Amino acid sequence: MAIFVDSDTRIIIQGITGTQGSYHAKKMLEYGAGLVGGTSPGKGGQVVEGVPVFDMVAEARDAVGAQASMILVPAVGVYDAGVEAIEAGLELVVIITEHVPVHDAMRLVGLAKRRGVRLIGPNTIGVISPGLSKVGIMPGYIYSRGPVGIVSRSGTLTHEVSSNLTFRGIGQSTCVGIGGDPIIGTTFIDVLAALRDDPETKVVVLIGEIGGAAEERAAAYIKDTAYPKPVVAFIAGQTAPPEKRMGHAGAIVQGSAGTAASKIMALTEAGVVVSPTLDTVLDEVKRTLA
Amino acid sequence: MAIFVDSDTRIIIQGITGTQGSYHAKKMLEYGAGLVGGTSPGKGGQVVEGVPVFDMVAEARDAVGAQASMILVPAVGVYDAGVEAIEAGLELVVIITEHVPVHDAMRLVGLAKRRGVRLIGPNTIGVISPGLSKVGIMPGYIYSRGPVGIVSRSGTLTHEVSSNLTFRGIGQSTCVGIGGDPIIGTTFIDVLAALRDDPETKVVVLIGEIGGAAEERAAAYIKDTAYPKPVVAFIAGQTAPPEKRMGHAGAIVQGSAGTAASKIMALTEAGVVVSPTLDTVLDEVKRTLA
Amino acid sequence: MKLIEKDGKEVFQRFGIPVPLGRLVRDPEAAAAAAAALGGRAVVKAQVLTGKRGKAGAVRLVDSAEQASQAAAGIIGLNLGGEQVETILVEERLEIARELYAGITLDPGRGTAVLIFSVRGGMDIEEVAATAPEAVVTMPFDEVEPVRRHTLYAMAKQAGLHGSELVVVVDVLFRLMRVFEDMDATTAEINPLVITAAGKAIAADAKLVIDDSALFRHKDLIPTKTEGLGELEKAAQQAGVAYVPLPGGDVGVIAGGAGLALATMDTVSSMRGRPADFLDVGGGVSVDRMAASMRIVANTPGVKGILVNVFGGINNCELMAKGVLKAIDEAHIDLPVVVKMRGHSQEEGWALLEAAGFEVIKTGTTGDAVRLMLRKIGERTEAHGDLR
Amino acid sequence: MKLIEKDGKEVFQRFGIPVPLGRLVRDPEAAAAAAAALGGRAVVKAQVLTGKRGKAGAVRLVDSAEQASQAAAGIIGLNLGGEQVETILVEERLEIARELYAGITLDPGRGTAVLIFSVRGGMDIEEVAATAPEAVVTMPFDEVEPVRRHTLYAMAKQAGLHGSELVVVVDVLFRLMRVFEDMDATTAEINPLVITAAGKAIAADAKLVIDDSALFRHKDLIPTKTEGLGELEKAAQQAGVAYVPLPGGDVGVIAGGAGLALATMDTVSSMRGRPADFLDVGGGVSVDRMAASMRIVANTPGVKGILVNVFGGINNCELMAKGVLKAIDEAHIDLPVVVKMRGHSQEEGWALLEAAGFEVIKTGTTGDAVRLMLRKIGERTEAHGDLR
Repeated sequence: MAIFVDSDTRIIIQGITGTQGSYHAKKMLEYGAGLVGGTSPGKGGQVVEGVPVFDMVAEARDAVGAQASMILVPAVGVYDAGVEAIEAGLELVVIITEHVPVHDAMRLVGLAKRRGVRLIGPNTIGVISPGLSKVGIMPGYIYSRGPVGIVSRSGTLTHEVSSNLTFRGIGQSTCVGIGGDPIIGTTFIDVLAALRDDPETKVVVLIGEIGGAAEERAAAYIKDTAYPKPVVAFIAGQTAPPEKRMGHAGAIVQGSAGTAASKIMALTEAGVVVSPTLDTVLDEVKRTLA
Repeated sequence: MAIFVDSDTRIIIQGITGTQGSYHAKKMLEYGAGLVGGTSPGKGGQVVEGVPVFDMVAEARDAVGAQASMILVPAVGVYDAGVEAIEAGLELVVIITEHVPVHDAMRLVGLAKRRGVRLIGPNTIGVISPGLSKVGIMPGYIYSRGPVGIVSRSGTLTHEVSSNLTFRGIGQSTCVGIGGDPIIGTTFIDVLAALRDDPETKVVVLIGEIGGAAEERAAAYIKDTAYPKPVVAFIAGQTAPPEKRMGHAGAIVQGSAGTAASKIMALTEAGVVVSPTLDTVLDEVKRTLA
Repeated sequence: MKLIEKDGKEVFQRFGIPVPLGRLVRDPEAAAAAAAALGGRAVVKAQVLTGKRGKAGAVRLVDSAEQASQAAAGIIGLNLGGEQVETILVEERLEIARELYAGITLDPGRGTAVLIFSVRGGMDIEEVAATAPEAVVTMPFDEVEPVRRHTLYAMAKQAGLHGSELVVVVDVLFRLMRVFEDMDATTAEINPLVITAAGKAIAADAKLVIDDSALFRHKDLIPTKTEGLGELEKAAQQAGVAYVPLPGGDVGVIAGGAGLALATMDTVSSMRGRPADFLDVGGGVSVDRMAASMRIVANTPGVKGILVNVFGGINNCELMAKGVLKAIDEAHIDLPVVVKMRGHSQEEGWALLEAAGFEVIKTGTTGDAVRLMLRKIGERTEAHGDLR
Repeated sequence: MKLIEKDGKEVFQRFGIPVPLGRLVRDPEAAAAAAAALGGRAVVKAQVLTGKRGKAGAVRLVDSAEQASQAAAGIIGLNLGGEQVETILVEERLEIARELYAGITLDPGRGTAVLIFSVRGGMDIEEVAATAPEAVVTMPFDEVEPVRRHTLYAMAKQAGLHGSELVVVVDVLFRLMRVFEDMDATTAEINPLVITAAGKAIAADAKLVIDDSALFRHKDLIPTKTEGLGELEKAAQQAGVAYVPLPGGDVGVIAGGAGLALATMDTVSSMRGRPADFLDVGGGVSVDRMAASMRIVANTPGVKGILVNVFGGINNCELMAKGVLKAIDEAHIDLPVVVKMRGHSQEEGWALLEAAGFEVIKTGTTGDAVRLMLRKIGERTEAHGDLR
């Protein structure tokens, strides 16, 4: 079992003819992911790494049964690509691209919600169910199959924790980079909810960082739902200097949240084991699994 | 019986505190129409001609059960007023105002369609079911109750034909000014369809004019549905010089339609009695009723 | 408001639609200089609002500054469908690989706008639409929901585009949709939309018409040329009434509502009279607007009498009567005047007119009013028989 | 990108939001002239991007040109939260009847934006929100569907407005929504939104922050002032990497990803080291970008060693290794360097680094890498003990 993506998922890459697109097409195929095609307007009829290229997502959906898309187009084109994937009725849309205008992200999140599409990102490494499939750009071989579900705002911290676990013989069920931007399609809570119902996931690692209130909201969810699985958390930026803020509106939305202290306190109160350092996450996971 | 509006219809005027708004509030009340209030943002709590003024349509809907609205605000405010009426869930929205930007009209027509709201206008005298009620600015006493349904692009031609009928003892069931603009909410066909099912209407007078293809479409509808009631038509502008056109797009949409000859031929082929002059409309109606 | 090609292209350019390099000029010398700046090879095009240019020789290809000067001399001053050519556009000549058509206009039948596209662009698009409708694809839209780029891709593919042409053309279509919506256009048309030998899509022509009712949202739009108006037409524009003089007529018509104005003209014609104008006073008529209308019609060449055919609906009979009397009084209008008037405040209006000695048609038809008018003109003409 | 008050107000004005008359000046003489033009009665306000102004005396009311000159002299050169005051705004003083609050910002919890409004504006709106939340109304929206004017009426009424105030305030809210959407703002705030004695709504302050990722859509926006950057920060901006120097540190940190950079810094601190910077190389790293990052960190004051902690995900280990080596080679970086690297093209990256004699952390943790870095710095410091 896994969440969001498994070996049956039929995947396309939007932007497959670009440098990043063709590179990751190769990597996904090497990993055994179900990459069935890609899109690039005006390039319909071409072939990249053995899979067909279409002008439009709807064509890929009809011709090769695309269910999930990984968007690897430049930031300026993400909005159009995202709308196209959502309106073509795909089930999963993962936006890897960073520096997507936040208003574009917000409109995409709004559209995906109305259509019931699982949107992940933007600014994410994507999602991997190790050994089964991935809709993401993570190097597959530092991930391995096992009982740990991982959710993280940071892509490279996901690599770090997963690879450390892998090298110590502990595998992962599904790892989800939710993305580092303020407006994202899938939140900590969405992933926690999905992992809760995944029988293979025995423990959840939640990797947060300073800024925003996403970790506080996750803590409230864990507390309010009496989350049934152990959660190990790590918050990056505990020693970072505080950020300067402008305007009151953000402060009103966010309240006192945002600092590492606030997040750690909220998570601890919710019964989450908060690891003081990155490396001790491994020990906490081991202990929890034991 | 009547269509669109009858003595039970609970009506408000949007823009009731303006010169036109308050004047026509008085006229509607004198006529016995069910005017139950009006709106004017910032004027909530005032009273005009004995009926309450609200800031918002939704308040009027909740407080006095508004079902229909007559919009008498300046052209620049028609879009907001129309959206408000449509989104408040009124059943009938009549836009009297002329010179409404056509893109605003188009968006309002689109919204009304999606919501199933009967939108009449813009640039119309409105609708009157003589003796019962009116959501319009027509002088009531030149209309009278009877068997003739009237639908017209021209407000004053509606006055002309109705008053001529009235002065000769022939009354009207419902008279609808659909408005003189290119994009309107209710078309000839919509009114023809409603009048078909109105048992009181024995004959329909259709008043068109040169330009556009609305009369040709009405003719096609009458022909295709084997319209069961006699229709008498008049086309204004038979002797007008042809209009200059710019661009091909309009020509493609419109084809050869637009001239009086085209309209008269289409209507005649559909079995409609086309009156050669305005005055002979009366004779044709009389003959048809006899 | 219609824009000349160059003004339309400047709007297109502001929205990112590629257009050829070009310059507006008003004399042969400037045309030569403009062509020289383009390397001599250029197109010289009359900039008119209404007239047809192609067959009239008002679009010419030139290969040198000298030829451009000659072409300009030949075009400036031409009369195209009644419009004098004053301004010409000297423009880069494109290496044309294909000519497509793209246009957006209103579709009253659907109550929407419609995007029309064809890979068979050029001069004969109306004929293509009539004879090979399958070569023309259309997409209605109403701006309630945004039209997506992928929808345009689907449409352009359906029209037969593919490859890099698909991409450059869809980008132009997307931007043309923005022009249409953001500029309150009633028509936004590119014919031909040229695909160059280098594979670029460039708007080789521009037809842009802005909704007059929405001009208040586009105050920064300063057209190079607007429709030439006579003195009376300018006065009408200022007064806010719709007015068209009709050469050869003698019955002045003032009506409330375009339909009634047309029908009144028709009635005049049907009784063998000749209408001298179309004048619709519009809604919300003031005393001054009515008076201005009277003055305009009284000054229309050939007018021998004025027929006022109005209703008190959105208007008020009392105010309109006052306006009629004000004009007669102040402008010393010495013409027979017939007023047919009923509706709101009719009693007050009738009383004023009758007190001033005018005959009012109260319950009679437009036919009755026209008959009376023609009789009065006839009487006056007979009385002044010597003036014939 | 944060805008100073005056730049924000100019954007507001462009969208039809009323703002006070005012002029930017840079010296007391110009301030006096500006105040004189306003009749002497004015407000003199420091124009800074970050610092708090009120309590620091950087906003002053004056009644004459002379007082304006004095106030300007007192404000120019003030240090507000690390930021030097260089520019001041001399502005019309409003006759204030009420102070309201209106702000729009992102609401990450909902994945939307949120409009926040209160009739209790002024300095203490955060306290109002904390202590009297019922006095603050909020409305989330995501721009998929347009927010209607009538929705804003309902919201403003709920907040306690009525009568003509309702109309003028909703008009400002509606326009502020347009500013937020059309300008790609992440924050658009008016505090206070003043209702004048004459009943007008005027934006007495402006806080406007534009999304850096969307600046490509706003190339015509030329801010008067941007955040002051040091030489290294400018180099970082040019290279396209996120960089913050941390005074007092000695461990240079280069990481791929903000989270990993933060965690690396934390790990350094947890082992009693002191990070000298935060540097996130971002995605799609080229050889040159990596080399620039190395140079920036090597030149950061106090740095005694550089720890590179990266993954081949969106990036490529081989390219990153080349960048590290290029910088060491070309910029003659003579500092201990530890690279922890794995992921795409790791074998190639490792080989390059090892061939150049560098120790690479392949499967170890960030903790392992930091431990090695600190040990190397310690060794080097001991060896150069005389330099202490």
